[in-house]
Amino acid sequence: MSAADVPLWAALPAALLLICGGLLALVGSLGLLRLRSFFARIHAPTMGSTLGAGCVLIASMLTSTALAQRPVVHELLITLFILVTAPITTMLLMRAAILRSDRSES
Amino acid sequence: MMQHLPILPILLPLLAGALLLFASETRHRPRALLALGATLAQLATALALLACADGRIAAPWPGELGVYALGDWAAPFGIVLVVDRLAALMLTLTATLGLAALVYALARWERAGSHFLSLYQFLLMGLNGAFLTGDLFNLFVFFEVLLAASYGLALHGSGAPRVKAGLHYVAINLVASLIFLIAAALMYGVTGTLNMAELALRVPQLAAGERTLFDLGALLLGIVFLVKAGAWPLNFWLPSTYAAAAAPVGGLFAILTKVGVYALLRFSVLLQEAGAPAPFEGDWLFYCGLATIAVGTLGVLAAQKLDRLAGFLVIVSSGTLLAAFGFTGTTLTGPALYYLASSVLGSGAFFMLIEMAERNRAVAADLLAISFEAFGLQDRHESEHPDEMAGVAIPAAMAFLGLAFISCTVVLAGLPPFSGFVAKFALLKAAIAAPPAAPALHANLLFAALILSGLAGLIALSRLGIRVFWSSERPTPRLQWLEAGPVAALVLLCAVLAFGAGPAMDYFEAAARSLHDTSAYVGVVLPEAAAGGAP
Amino acid sequence: MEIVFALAIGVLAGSGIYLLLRPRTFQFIMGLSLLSYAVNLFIFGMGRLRTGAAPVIDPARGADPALYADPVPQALVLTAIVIGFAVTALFLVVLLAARGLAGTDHVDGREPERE
Amino acid sequence: MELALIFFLPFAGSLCAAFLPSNARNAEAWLAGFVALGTTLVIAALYPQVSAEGVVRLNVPWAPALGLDISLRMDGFAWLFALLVSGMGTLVVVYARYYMSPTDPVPRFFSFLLAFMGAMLGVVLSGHLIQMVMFWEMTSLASFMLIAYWHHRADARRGARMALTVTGAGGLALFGGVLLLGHIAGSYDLDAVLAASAQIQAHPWYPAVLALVALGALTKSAQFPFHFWLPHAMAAPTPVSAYLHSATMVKAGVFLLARLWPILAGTDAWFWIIGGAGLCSLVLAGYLAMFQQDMKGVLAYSTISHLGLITLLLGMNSELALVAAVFHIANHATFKASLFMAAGIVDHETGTRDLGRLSGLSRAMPITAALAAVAAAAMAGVPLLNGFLSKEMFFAETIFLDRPDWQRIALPLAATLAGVFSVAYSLRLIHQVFFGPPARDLPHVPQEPTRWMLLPSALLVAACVLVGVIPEHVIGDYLRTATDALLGADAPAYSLAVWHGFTTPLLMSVVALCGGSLLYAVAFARRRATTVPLLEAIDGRRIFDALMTGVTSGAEWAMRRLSSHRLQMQMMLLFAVALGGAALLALSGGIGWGTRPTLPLDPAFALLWVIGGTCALAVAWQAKYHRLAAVAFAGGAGLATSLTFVWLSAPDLALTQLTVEVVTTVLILLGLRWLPRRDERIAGRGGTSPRLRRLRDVLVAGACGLGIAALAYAVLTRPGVDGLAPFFVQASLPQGGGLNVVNVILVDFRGFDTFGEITVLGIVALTVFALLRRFRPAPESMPLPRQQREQAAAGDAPPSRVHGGELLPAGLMMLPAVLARLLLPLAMLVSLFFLLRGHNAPGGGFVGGLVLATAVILQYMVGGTAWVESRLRIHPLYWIAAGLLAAAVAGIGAALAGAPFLTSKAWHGELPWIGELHLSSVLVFDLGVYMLVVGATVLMLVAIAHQSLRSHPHKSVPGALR
Amino acid sequence: MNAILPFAVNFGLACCSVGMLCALVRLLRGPAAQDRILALDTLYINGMLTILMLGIGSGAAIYFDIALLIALFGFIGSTAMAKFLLRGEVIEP
Amino acid sequence: MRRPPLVPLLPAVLLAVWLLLNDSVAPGHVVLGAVFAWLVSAAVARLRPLPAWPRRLHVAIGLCWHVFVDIVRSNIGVGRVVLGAARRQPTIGFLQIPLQLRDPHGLAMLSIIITGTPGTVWAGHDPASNTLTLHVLDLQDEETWIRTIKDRYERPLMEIFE
Repeated sequence: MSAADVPLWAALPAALLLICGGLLALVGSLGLLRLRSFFARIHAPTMGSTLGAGCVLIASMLTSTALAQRPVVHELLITLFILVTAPITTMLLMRAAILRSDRSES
Repeated sequence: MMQHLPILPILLPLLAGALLLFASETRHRPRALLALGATLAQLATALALLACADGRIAAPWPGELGVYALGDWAAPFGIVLVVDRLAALMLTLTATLGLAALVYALARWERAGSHFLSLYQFLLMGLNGAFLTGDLFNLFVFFEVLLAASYGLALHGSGAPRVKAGLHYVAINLVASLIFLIAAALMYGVTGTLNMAELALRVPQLAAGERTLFDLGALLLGIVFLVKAGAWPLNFWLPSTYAAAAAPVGGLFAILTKVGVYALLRFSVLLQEAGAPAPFEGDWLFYCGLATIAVGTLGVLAAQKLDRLAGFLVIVSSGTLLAAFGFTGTTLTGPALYYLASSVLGSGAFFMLIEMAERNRAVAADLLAISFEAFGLQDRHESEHPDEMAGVAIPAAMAFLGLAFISCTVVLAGLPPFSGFVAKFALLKAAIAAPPAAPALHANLLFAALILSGLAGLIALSRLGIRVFWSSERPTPRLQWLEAGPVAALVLLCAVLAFGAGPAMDYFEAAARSLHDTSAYVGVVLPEAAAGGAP
Repeated sequence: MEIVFALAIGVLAGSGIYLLLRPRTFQFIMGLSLLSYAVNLFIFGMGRLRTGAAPVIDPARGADPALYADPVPQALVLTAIVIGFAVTALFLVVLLAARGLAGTDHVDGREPERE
Repeated sequence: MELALIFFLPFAGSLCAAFLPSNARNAEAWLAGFVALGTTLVIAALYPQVSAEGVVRLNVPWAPALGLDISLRMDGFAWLFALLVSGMGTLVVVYARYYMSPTDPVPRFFSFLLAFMGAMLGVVLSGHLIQMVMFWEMTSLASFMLIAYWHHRADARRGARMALTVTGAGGLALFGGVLLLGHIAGSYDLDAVLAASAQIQAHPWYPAVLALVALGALTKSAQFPFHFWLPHAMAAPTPVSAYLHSATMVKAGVFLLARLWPILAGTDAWFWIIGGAGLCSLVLAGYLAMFQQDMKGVLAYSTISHLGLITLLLGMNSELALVAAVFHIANHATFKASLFMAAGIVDHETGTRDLGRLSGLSRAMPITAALAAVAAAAMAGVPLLNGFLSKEMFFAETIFLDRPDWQRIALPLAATLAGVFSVAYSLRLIHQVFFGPPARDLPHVPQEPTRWMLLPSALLVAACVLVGVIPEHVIGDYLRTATDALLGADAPAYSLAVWHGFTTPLLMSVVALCGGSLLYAVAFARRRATTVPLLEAIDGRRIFDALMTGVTSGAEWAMRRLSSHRLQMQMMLLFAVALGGAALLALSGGIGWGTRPTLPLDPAFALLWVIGGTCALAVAWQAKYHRLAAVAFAGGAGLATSLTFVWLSAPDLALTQLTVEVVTTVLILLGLRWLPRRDERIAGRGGTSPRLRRLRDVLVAGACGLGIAALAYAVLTRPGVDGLAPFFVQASLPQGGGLNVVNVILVDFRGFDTFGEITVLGIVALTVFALLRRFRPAPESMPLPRQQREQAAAGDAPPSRVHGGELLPAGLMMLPAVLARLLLPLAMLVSLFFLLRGHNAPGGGFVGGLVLATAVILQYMVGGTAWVESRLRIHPLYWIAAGLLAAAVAGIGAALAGAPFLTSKAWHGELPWIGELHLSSVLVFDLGVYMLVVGATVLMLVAIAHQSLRSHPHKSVPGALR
Repeated sequence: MNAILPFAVNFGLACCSVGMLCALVRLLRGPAAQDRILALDTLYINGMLTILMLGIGSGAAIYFDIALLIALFGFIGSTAMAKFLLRGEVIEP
Repeated sequence: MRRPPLVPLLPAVLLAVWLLLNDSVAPGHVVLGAVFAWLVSAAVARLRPLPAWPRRLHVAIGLCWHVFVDIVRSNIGVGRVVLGAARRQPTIGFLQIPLQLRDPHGLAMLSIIITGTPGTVWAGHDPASNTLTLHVLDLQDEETWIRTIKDRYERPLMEIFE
């Protein structure tokens, strides 16, 4: 059982989603690299963690559902966890950045 | 119940340690009783095992060696505990020293920090496990158990010197543990087994390339054991750690270096018989032991404080054991085991003793004494009473300490009449008789090293002993029975060991014989493999 | 794969050992953690490398040893990880205590006379 | 039986004496006196038996495997010596009763005195060489304790230490010599060794044996060049000097030489070593004795000189000389002990022993004077006293020496010279103390001591006279028994007559007497000798002290080079040793790569390790100045490691590595708070030396890394070994009852490892807790971190620092707190999930426990310690204990059923509606792991977190952590 | 049966790896600590995606657990660092 | 105002999560999940002093859809900024938005939404004035942003949580 055994009805959308997800993650990371300031950079990786992850998770759901031949939806949990946890880091990081940039300015 | 005897030395301290966590730290009496009870039970178990291994009482296993398969998984798949005379001897030593140091600690040290008693029990558990196990990785685990507990105990009571020395101790041992892991993994990667008996079986069948890899593993393992055993040049941490540790801990640590020696011995014997190189092949171990003796002796001479001196004495004894085990042939094993027992008991007592003696001491007085000696100055006291002819009565506590000190000195320096002398005699006698089976040079070197280290010990101990016990400026320490008792008991044990040298030596020789009888070991641990030839 | 794996171990171990030779306690603890990564990988590698062969028995495929990676090193690594974690924590606390008592974060508990 | 009695009486007496109260002076004396007298009588009563049978023996097996036996053996020589020891002991005890001050704590004194007596008898009566060495060393120890009896005096301490060092060292040398001797002879039994004379002298080890034995004997007998300790041993109370340092202990050396004379003597080496040392001591000590100021000093040097005489006699390789030596041993003991007693009396009565201050005492204490004069005359070799007889024999032997010519001339001359010295110092001693004008300013007014104190001395003087006048009747028999015992059939004929006619020896005696008197009259009569001419510079004590200090400082110097207190050095050594050893082995054995087909390289994997490796290098580069960055890099390396585990089919490892990674990061960050700031700009003092050191470290580290990589590669490319793995895979489901083989190994096959591992975790947690209880942060990390101070100053309310009553942390931590608390139940569920299914899928107690612990820590992070603990009471210690107990109980359960510890027991059942139920002791075990991990992790992290609470005590909550 | 999914998986893996590489460069370059923390966070997210893709590629369910764990706890390291930056200590009194 | 719900929310959610985790609805798992859900709820009860009783699930579903659409849109937007960054640097900036929503859970949901949407980051919240500070990657029209936040997210959230 591997990726090659997935029926086409699932493989096709899954593949599309995977490519989308990969690209989104890549672009997000690229943004981290290319954007000029921290405040700009902090936005970019969110792409990977939201829609990018979402795409991959849906792809995963599709393939595993297809392989197990019953609905497999536990990837939802990952979505849930990502959504709940992401703001904590971002908020703290943002505050810290504001504080530190304030300090370096003053 | 009898068939579970081998697991008890591990299980008893574990249960005691865990139960102690439930008891509030303020309730000293029940905690002390629990710890004492557990340690006494360990001693009883160890003695029972000792008797079983020697065939004195009916053992729950057939034959000479006892194998206890944990989880009922036979070797090499499961972990086995193997009881032979040597293991039983080490268990007994651990329990004896453990009991003495525990009683000593109950008097005051136990209260110097948190969880002393639990950590203490865990240390005993680790020691017992390391002596019993027949599995390489399990040995690592028990090394870690005993090291982790020893970290805690070495730092017990906190304080700057303790923590500074502890930092080095922890650091070195952590790195050593990582090397241990590499070695064990390498051995597994090459032979596909972790059981020590099966290793002995498999190693001779390895192809040349694999064999070199295995030897590398063995080398790393040997280095680790040498670190634990305090061999030069890997032992710089030892004196300060031992000196800084709390007294009962230092006392118990006397057996810690012996774990390294024990493991080294166990491995080198198992592998040597199988035609494989010992962790340290050939004369390396012997010369390493000699270097350790030499450096330890220098340290003994240079030490200006009793606690450091004690540390260096431990190094000397380690070096002696290494040299003895590295000596060509097997005739020195029995005497070396006797020496091991004697030095463990003696140095254990010594650590506790010096703490009692140095209690309340003024640091300034010490410095003064050193400068007096260096510049040949006279004591102030002397000039005040030049011709005083009446003696000074020694308080009973000081008299006891002095006597105990002399006894320990006598044991550690190898002077008569206690066990140290018998041990040295036995070692030297065997060494002299060894040529031509062993190089005469080795015999001569060992001879010189033992005599000279004894002399150095005598010089240093008398110098520092005089400074500590006969300096007029020291207040007399207050002793409690709980503290004096264990020291006296250990010293007495040394005397008993000397007095009963006959039966003791018989036992040690038998232990050495069964240790070197690898095929019996393999046969008991792996009955099928041994019967069917190659595994 | 093997060469990458081996080099990875080498780089981790080399960096770790370099840090272990440094004079600051913090460097030491980082070195320790890198070296333990390396050691964990090393132990793991002793079972040889396999992809897609996690040693979780698939009842459909049966318990053919050829189908699964060697589980023993994995079990060993697990133990090693746990112990490594424990001792890292311990060392951290010891270094904190040493720092507090000795007033310096030098591994010897005192600054060298001359750097 | 009698032998055992002789042996045990003194030791038993010693033990009794030690436990008498410290003021029981009379009881002590009675006890010691009776013991000594009893021993003497027993010995005396044994004489008929000894003379009839030759040897009386008692053998008790001790350690036959080692060739050790307790063997008591009394022949004529031993009998003579034993009688000397015990008889002299009796007299000294009587003397000491009156000598010692009433305030002295005498139990110690008598106890050691008796112990010494026992040890000395042990030396004398040993029929086993090793046993003799044992007692030999015990006499050194006893002597040490007795010299230092007045340990509050520095000279006593120094003298004791010197004596112990020198004689102890000699004892060790003797030990070595005896070992060799026993090896050559094949037995340590004295008879066997004595019978192996030819073998021994022919053996290549003979020189070594001789040197070692000589070292032992010469140090003990204070012979040149080891003589210097004896004068310093005079700090001992005078009874001790009389007993140990003149009559008995110092004689042990010559006793030994005489004992081994039959097997060791007769060679050139013997002559030069023993005879040479004897001659030097004889002349040199005699010369030095003339210039001493202290009465006991004179006696000490004279003792050395006389012992030199005996040694010289023994070294002459002639049987008659041996007889003379034995004779002189006995004679010297009598007159020298008597003289010491006299010196002690003078000291006791006047308070000083200074020859310069003492004078004309014969008027106040005539009896003492008379006794001393006779004894001194015996020492000087005046006819009709015992000293004359043995000295005459000595002179005779020097003449008939069987050596080349120049030696035959030189030796008599030297002997006569020594005789001259001996007369001079004897004369000086008596004349200066007892004659001349009465001394004035003495500390006490001199008077005759009590009769009992004079008695021992008088008895000894009487012996001197009796032996001197009628030697053959008094001592002839005994002497003959003694020498027969030594020489057996070779014993020469000799006569002990007082008058032999006008012989050369007589001439020498006369010359010595006249020369000595003349020398004294010319050189000393008017002059107070304060310094020693010619030998001024040679001061044994100074040399010894310099030697000792030199040894110590030399050892210190060596230790500085051979050892290091620096951790870096030790690490370097550890790695260098490992690297060097491995390189040596690998080069000699050779390891090539193996033949196993490698996995195809996945570029993504390679990229992963580009990242991981860079992170690792970056950690090494940044850890000094940018700690936070280093932690982040380490996180990257850890992630790469976990991903590798995922990639290479080790999901359990990946899970564990990830959780551990997270917890470790938090842990290190917690610690970072207490570390000092390190600034690149101020600390960056460059220079070549640190740079070189870094380069060296880089090289070593690089080499080690490469080595490990090569090692790994060498194994990875070799085909796998069919070891334990197949069994585990096959047995996992049917016998272990789990699909996840790794977990089954962990909790079942090798559950004992896990058992130990969780114990380690628990221990570490306890240690951390214990250590942090006494934690004292560095001063500069005590105050609040800068960020918090700034924010507080800017009016920003401290976000998470609230009191328990409030529902939520205020400020900017409010929303994270809400989210984190949403996460807590989820994480708990996940942790239970991992715990429960670990047996069949990746997970297990450890991961589960860490998940829960992390979730709890997250609460602390967002809510602050005070807030969390005001509503959550975790008892991490109980969790740890319960975890350990649960694991143990899971193991013991099986043991109760008769199976070994940790045997798994499973129970399968069918429940209606719910389905199959599967319970196993393994689950209990895993639950134990789970609980312990939770407890230990939380305990460690929270204990560190609590340090902030402690450094700001006004905000603490009571009893938060237990 | 068809190669499209494996191809997509490999493509996604490559994307994620390159993304991780980008994050690494940011991690190395900084310049500020917050950049590094952000980069680490990104690294973790990309790592999680990698695992999911590996899971899809192999069809095995076990990868899910690991991804789940990263989703649940991957953020804690970065949060702790951010908290440290913000307040100077991870767990306040 | 707050009425007791028919089903305790937390245990129910936990049960659902448990079943999702195990990917099974076997009776055994349901029972076990129920037990665990109950246990865990009891264990965390003291840590969660704020009960939240969301209502009007249809509003929530609508909100979810809006959020999803916004996420996709802003992903595209940010992606363009990243890839086209060479051409035009985005105008980043802070934005103060006064809020009416006070329920912590509502705020938490809002923060999830805002963080989940690329291009916006929750930069702070002043409880006193109940003002949200928002950081926006491509800040061109402040008013539009404020309106979007308040209309699209805040109002539904208030309906759900208050």
